[in-house]
Amino acid sequence: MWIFDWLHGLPPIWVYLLIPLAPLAGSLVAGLGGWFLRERAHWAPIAGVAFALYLAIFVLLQVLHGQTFYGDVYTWAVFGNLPVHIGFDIDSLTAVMLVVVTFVSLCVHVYTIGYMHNDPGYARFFSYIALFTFSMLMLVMGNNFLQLFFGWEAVGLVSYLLIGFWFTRESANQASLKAFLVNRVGDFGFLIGIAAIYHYCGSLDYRTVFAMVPSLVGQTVTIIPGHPWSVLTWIAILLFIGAMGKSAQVPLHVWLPESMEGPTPISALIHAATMVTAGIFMVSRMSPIYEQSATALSVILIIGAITALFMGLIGLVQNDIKRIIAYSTLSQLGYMTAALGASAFSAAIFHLMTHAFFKALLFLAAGSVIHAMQNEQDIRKMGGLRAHMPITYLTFLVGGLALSGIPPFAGFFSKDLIIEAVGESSLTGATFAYVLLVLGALVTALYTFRMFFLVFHGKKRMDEHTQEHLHESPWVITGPLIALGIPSLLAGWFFIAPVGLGGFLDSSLQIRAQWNTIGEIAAHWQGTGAFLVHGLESWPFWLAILGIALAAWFYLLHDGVPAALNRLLAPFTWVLRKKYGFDAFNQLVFVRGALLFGRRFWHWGDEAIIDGGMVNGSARLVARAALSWRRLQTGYIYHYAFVMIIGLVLFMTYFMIWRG
Amino acid sequence: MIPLSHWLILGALLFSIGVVGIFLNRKNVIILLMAIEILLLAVNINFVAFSRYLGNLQGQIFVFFVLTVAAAEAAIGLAILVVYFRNRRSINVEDIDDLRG
Amino acid sequence: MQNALFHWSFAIPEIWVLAMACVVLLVDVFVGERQRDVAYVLSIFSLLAAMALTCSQMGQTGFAFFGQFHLDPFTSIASFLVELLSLLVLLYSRKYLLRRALYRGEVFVLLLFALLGALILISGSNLLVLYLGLELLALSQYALVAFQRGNLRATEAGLKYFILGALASALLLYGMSLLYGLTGTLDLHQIAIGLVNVGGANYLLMLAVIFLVAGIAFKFGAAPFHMWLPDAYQGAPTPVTLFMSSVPKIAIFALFLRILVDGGYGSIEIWQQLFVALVVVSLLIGNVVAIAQTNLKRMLAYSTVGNMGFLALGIVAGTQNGLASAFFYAVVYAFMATAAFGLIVYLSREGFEAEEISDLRGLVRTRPWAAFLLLIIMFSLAGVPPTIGFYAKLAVFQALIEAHFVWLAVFGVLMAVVGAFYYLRVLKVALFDPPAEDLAYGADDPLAASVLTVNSLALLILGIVPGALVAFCYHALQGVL
Amino acid sequence: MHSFGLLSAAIWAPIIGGFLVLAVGDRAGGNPARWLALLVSLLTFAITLPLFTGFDTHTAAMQFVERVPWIPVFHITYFLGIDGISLWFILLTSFLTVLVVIASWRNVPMRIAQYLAAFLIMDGLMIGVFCALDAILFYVFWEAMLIPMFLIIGVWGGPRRVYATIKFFLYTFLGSVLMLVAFLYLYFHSGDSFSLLAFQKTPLGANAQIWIFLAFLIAFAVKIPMWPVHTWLPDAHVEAPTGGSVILAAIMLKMGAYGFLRLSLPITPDASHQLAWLMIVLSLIAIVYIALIAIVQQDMKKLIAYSSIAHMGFVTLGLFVFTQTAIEGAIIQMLSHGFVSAAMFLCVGVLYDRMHTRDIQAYGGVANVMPIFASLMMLFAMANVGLPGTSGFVGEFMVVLGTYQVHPWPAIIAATGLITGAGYTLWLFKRVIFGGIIHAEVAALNDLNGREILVLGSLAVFVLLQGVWPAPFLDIVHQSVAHLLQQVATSKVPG
Repeated sequence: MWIFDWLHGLPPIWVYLLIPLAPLAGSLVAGLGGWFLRERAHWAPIAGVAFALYLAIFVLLQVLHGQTFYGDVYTWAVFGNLPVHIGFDIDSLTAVMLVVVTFVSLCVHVYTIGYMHNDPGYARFFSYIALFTFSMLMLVMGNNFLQLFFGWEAVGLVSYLLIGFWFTRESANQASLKAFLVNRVGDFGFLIGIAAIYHYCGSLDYRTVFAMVPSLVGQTVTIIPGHPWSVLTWIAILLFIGAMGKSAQVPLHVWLPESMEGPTPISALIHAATMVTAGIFMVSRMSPIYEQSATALSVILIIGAITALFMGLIGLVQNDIKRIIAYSTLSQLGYMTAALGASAFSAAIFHLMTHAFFKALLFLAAGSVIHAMQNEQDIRKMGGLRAHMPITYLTFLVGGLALSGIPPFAGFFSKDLIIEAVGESSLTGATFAYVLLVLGALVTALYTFRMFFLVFHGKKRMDEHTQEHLHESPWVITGPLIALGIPSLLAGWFFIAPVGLGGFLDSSLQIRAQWNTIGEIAAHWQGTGAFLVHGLESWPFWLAILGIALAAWFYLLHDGVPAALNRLLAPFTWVLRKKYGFDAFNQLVFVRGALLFGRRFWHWGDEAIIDGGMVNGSARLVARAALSWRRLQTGYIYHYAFVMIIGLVLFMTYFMIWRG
Repeated sequence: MIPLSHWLILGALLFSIGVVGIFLNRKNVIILLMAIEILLLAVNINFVAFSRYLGNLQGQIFVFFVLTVAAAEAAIGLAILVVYFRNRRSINVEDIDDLRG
Repeated sequence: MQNALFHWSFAIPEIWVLAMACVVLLVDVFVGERQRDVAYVLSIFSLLAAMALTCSQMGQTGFAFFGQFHLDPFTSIASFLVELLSLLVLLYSRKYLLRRALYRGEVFVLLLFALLGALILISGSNLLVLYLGLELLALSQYALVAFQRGNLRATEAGLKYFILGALASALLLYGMSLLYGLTGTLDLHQIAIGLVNVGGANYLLMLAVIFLVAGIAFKFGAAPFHMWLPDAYQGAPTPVTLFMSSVPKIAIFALFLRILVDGGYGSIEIWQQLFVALVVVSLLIGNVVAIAQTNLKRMLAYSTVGNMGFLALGIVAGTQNGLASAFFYAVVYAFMATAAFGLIVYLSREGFEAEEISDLRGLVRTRPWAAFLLLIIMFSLAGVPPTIGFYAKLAVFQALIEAHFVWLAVFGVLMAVVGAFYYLRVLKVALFDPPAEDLAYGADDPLAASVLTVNSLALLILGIVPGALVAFCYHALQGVL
Repeated sequence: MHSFGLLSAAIWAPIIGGFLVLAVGDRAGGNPARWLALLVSLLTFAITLPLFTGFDTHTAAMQFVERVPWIPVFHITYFLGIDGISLWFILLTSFLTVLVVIASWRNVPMRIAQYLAAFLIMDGLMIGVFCALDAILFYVFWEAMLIPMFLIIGVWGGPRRVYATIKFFLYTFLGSVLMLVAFLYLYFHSGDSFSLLAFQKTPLGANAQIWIFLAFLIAFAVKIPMWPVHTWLPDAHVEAPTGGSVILAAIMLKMGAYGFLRLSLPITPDASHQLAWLMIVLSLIAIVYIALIAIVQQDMKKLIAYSSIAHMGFVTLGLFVFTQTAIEGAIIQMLSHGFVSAAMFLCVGVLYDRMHTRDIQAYGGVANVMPIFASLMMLFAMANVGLPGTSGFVGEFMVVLGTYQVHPWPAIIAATGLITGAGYTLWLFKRVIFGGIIHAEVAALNDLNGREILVLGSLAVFVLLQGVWPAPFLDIVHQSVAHLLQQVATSKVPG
């Protein structure tokens, strides 16, 4: 294509380098020059990200033409004799991620112009999100674990900064801290996993490590004496702990709902579309390792399925629009994770992609609503917004349908593929997971449309003042909505064959024949249309329809039903409102526990025993000795002489005894 | 002839008396000075006895010097005692405890 | 012994000091109250000349007065040092004595006599000579301590020092008598020969050594024979304390060296064990009890006890290196003590002795330079590098470990840490506490100030380049065994 | 054996300069002293730069060696030289002294000349520690360093400065005297030589090694400090003036670990192996126990002080697993901690200068009025947390990786430091920097001035540089560490 012509002249490595560096440059300009640029701070980051998108598309096209890349940029360090590089691994998986990340990021950037208008931290915000784009790109482009970990933690940092963006709010600070710490718990596992890889493979480089994997099959490691575990299972689970933190899988999911304290564009970009999918990306990238461990896959499958259903259930009782979408994100991440467990990596990536579009869309649309509602986020105080915000309404509907898995929207294809793949899986726990995922389809539709109807339909429940100011958002907000609405509608249709069913991603993945679920499905593949028809015959579709219908019945037709249900199912909803007690448990055990132990160690260990007992105690002992021995010096000559004579006599006695 | 050991025992006894005199006496500093004299005399007995039994005059010469020194010592001791008495108006050993601790 | 000659030229410094002491005494009688400076200058001159004379003897060796007098490198070096230290005492104390009406000829005479005693101790090679030197030194010191006649504390200190000192002399003398009885001679070299026949396990020898060690320990001030020391140090006028803490330490080391090494090395097994006991008790008592003191002089007195413990560590080692290190320690300690008491002398004025630790409050504000010097002195006493005090400790520990007394070395260094605490406390008062309004130090005394400066800076500079001093002191003990 | 004198110059220039500053005194409001001190520190830094440029990375031998007799009677020589392990610390020392001089420009309430002189003298002494190759010379520098620090804390410190400084002095003094005994013992087994290189070649029986190792351990453990001899550090830091905290945390703590590298490991390799379990356990206690204590601190400096101890736990852990990755990681961690802890203490100093309190509760919402400061401090906080891309990450990463190779469990326990470290650092940050302004005093704060930006900014550059490209930092140490590992692997028990 002509617009890429000049790029062909550049060495490929330059092109790859420019992709992350362009947003970084934008971030630096906005960050360092923010005091000067103020309202103009958005230009540099947007230009940077747009340029990155442009290059990403170029790279994608190149990859489509079979031009992949695997190489180093510079030697980061040499550990002993082992060089560790910063480098790129450009293949189909990376290319897909590049485009998704830069595209969503660009939409969010543009959207932010409108959304954050007049915020005093305008430049800072742009700096952060461009920095985030850089980090995420580094994460997906890396060809080694070091770089992966760098990106991994860097996105965590930016996430932390952005959740706490409005740093004067106590809740935002609390949430950001929590997000960072929970992620750190995941990173802890991840780091140990990397250490194990370094130990067993002697390298941090993807290819070298993957090449070593076959030789590790059958090796065991004994962490707890008497329980030898397979090395690969051990590594795979450790790495997955990292993914659990980043991709918010039970029980490390607790940070994601609270991350909604951040500005909405962030929720869209980081906590829905990109960062939280890093775990999914990572596991797909590590498919050569995961495929060698049935145990790890089972664990992933079960955790994913649990997250998918049970987090969705919480979404039913939430009233904050962003929180509902957040719980839906958790649930959808659960789907992706379950897909990973079923070895349907391509389905996971496919869902990741469609989810990125429609979830970003939903968040941005929700942001648009919140904006119009003067920062009100409680859906019980909304209603009937359809008339005032047509574009937001329509795009939200598209997103909602996609999320609920209604054909032919994007979500349908990807989600159905996952459910099918899990159904095909023969791993331990696959049946259980399958049931949960199917039920999840009902729950998804129910909470999505509960929210949808309460926000856009029915009576207007907001106060007069807000009502007067209701208006559609400016183009910088609606533009991205439309831009994201299109792929939410069409991406499934177009991409299921190449992305979802493998083909394109095959070169990046390694799947063992015995649990090649996607292969099974692909074998029966008769085209997109047939898949659609097939979908119409399956459980999830009808459950989704049932969910929408129930939502309509509850929230449009019979207002009293939800309240009655609430009373009927009081214990059940109480559990949901308490979010299964995870937060309370963490607060009680980890936070209180750490503070308690900290104080005990400090006051008892350091102050009482070490300082009081050993240090000052010995000083006191010496001082006491000084004071009492001092009294021997009575001042009387006869005592002095007596002491001398005693000394003399002792000498003599000693020698008497010594001699015999 | 009286054996050497007897002389030595005598010297030792005298020496002990001198020592005991120093730390048992709690009344008068003058007695301390006397005790010191006894100590030196005890040593002199030792010297003389050794000198006699070894057939060597050096010990006896030493004794002369000790006697001389003892005299000087007594002079200085008494001088100090006098100035102390002027200050304290007492030569009671139990009163000499201004410096202690 | 072939030296039937008098070889009186070997004793020229001693003779000179004796003569000059008499001259000063006479001159002082004839000049009036106003011309005290004459006696002072004359004393200083005699000391300088004595130093020059001693220097001129460096390198000569031999015996004089029928073997009763010994000239060797140790003699010259130690003599030179005690003369130098005496000179320092004089230089420090002029203003002090003037302000207290103590600026009198007798003081100088007594000082010169004490020095003479020390010189005789250093050179003597015969029990009788050593005894006379010791008594000359001791008697002069008794008089000096009690010299401030109107001062109750000074006279009390004199009295205590006198009585206990006499007791100690008697103990020493008793030991000498036994040694004489065992070997039939007073000459140390013949005693050494005689002891070969006696053997180390002889009862009387043991008794003799115990008494000798007790006497020497008393003079050193090693616990448990130290009881006189805090009282005497505190009560005596500070210049006298200054003298007592420096010159006799070297002289008594010489006494030890002559009697127990030159004469009694055959009994090393006995005195080594005695010194182990002395070391342990001295280090404990000296370093611990010093912590409880509020009077600076008294604290330094206990510090002396502790330092004598460190010095005795070298003696315990008993080797060539050990003795050399002990001598080195004695020298270094003498100069540190001179500086420490010199500082007190410098700060005092009439009616204010600057001898309580609290008197130094905020010294750094009122007398910053003095505070800086105090810093050097205290760290040197504590044995913290880069001051010379560290090398002194290093030397004794090195010798000790060479002699396989590792446990004693460990004990020693731990006591050094305890000791560091009270030096730091002095520094804390002087450097960290705010000054008190009611404190006024003595008017400026350029002489004492400059001497103090040179003395203290030497502690630091010799710490940075200690090679020469170490070599000097080790040379003195070359071939002593 | 060339006697170029560069190392001597680096040692003596600041010491002499310090005395000159002392001589200049506080006249003219202290300005001549300030400029002179700055000049001297810059000169020292300039002197140390050729060490880096002229350093040969292909050899583990000592470079820039100087050797002249010093106390011939004791066979003590003035013996200097550096290898890859010491080079960075010398540069770090001279660099940080420049920063400390600049950072102390206006905020020392009294006796500025003496204050700066103390730092300059300490600068020389610390450099001396890192290049001394004679045991006694090493000890002299090691101890002499305590004197200026004693004064800095005692004279310019906070309300409990006297307790803190005496505790500091005695604790460290107690630790080091036993090292002296060990030196003397070694002297007699190495053929009457105090050369550290000779010590390293001296065969030693297994028991003797254990005792020597323990003696060294006490000295170095106190300095690092390791649990349970760490309690002097929080007190010393809290009471020390900012510059004192910076030097204390950034350099003095490193000396303990440097001692392990230079002395314990090569001189007593068998004992090191035998007692490695002890060291690992103590390190892990530091990482876990101390981190928990750090969380509950109310005093900013105390919190950072405890965090230093926890970070040094990584260092000692790395040293005693005997893998090249871990040891290099430990060295890098030390270097990084030099930058980061210095920066953190300077940040606290910035706040303290303005508010005169270190109580966390007195702050809150500082970001509202000091955005530049908040950004820089965020960077340093993240480095303290060990975020990749900052220097703090590299060392911890390498230590965990290197430890896992031999002992998985300790690596796992150490990695919890990732979580707790983030906990205390970010909670501190949240309470101080974030939030709304509650206290009126905070509202009146001024953002950083140019001088402070210069100081913190230059540290930020190093923090980032070392995080993004640690290779040059590691290249210097490879040969020396490989050589060290070889020494550690060779038993010295005779027969």
